[in-house]
Amino acid sequence: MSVQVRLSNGALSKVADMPTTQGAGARIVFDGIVRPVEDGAKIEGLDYEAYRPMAEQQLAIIGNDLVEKHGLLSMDIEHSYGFVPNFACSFRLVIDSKHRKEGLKAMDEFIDRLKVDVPIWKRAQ
Amino acid sequence: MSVQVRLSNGALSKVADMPTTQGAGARIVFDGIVRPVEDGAKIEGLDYEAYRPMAEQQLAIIGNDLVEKHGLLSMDIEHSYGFVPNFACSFRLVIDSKHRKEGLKAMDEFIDRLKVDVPIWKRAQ
Amino acid sequence: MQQYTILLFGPASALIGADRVVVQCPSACTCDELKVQIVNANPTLETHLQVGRLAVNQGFVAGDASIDPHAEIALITMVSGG
Amino acid sequence: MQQYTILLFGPASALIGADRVVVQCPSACTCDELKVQIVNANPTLETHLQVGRLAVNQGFVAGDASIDPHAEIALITMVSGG
Repeated sequence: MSVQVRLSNGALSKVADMPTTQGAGARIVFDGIVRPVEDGAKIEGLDYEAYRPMAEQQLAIIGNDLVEKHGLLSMDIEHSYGFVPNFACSFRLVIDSKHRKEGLKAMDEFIDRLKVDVPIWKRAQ
Repeated sequence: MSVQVRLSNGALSKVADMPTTQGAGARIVFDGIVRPVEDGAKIEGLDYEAYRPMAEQQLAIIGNDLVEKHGLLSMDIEHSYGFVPNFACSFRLVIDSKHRKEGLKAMDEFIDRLKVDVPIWKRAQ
Repeated sequence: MQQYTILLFGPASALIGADRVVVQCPSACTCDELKVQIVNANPTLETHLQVGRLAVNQGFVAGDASIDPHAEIALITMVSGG
Repeated sequence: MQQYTILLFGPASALIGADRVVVQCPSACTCDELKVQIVNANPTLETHLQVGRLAVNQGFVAGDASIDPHAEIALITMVSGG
């Protein structure tokens, strides 16, 4: 059971070839992608402002909660700060679990909580 | 809206860097991983037997159903046949959608239907 | 008499030691009737036929669908992909 | 008098044109009391404080928690990550 958290400057690079966690029957990767339209207006990308130390802590709290609640094997969490252009990835969550059901449920719950409790704000550019 | 289906001999290679579909705000990738224990016994891997033309058709039917039902942007479906060693990937599903909710729901439903309607059988080796 | 060839896969194929069985029907028959004939000719397949379905030309068919002897017919027992 | 410094981010920071506000309280106060003082000193932040929460030393705190003026205090308005 491990939870990794990283905040990274700018767009997230392609997912690394992390070996799956021992015992995993499922790996689920979620990529949040910047869309070129925000509130009906064309944009160049999104500028993310993070209260960094707290954002890292909150991401870790949510991750640890869900790993325990769902019996996950591992969670790797990465979020951008700064400018992320259209079509690039600003948030990635990698969950390894024994079976898919708990992994999918945890992924949904993680993103719900991210959008309430993690001090990161986006602004269209 | 596009659905791609492939059956591949042996373990699936790492996910290709497919560009995300225009309009996607979420990409979700599911990897099914071979676990080294089956029914309590240690194994070397799984041998998948597929009724190939029908398996491809069924995967496409399920994919098209779910793309329409959930308004997904695209689905890419790959399943192994033949031998897949422990820790390797035997099934991969890539879903691009506008938002995460419909993508996660479709992923769960896809795998439920895969395990009922797609003529592929595994045997421990 | 009509002759039907039914493709087998996975556990059913392993049980019979062959990748197909051939059965005779008095006349063109439905999916459900053909399943009965398969069990009559191969009693060891009974449990597989209870949970299994027949596919015709690579698609599942309803129990009361009549089956062309020249179609590609397959017994799809409980699958285990993923 | 106690002096509190509250970090601002995102829309709240843009609205005020600063990354922090400083407010005075008659004595050491609770989270809810501090929010009132922030609005009194910065009425334009009122809507942000209605939905926002205060974080102390990088964690959310209950409304009735008393707040150390030397802690790192931040106003976390509605977030929009992901």
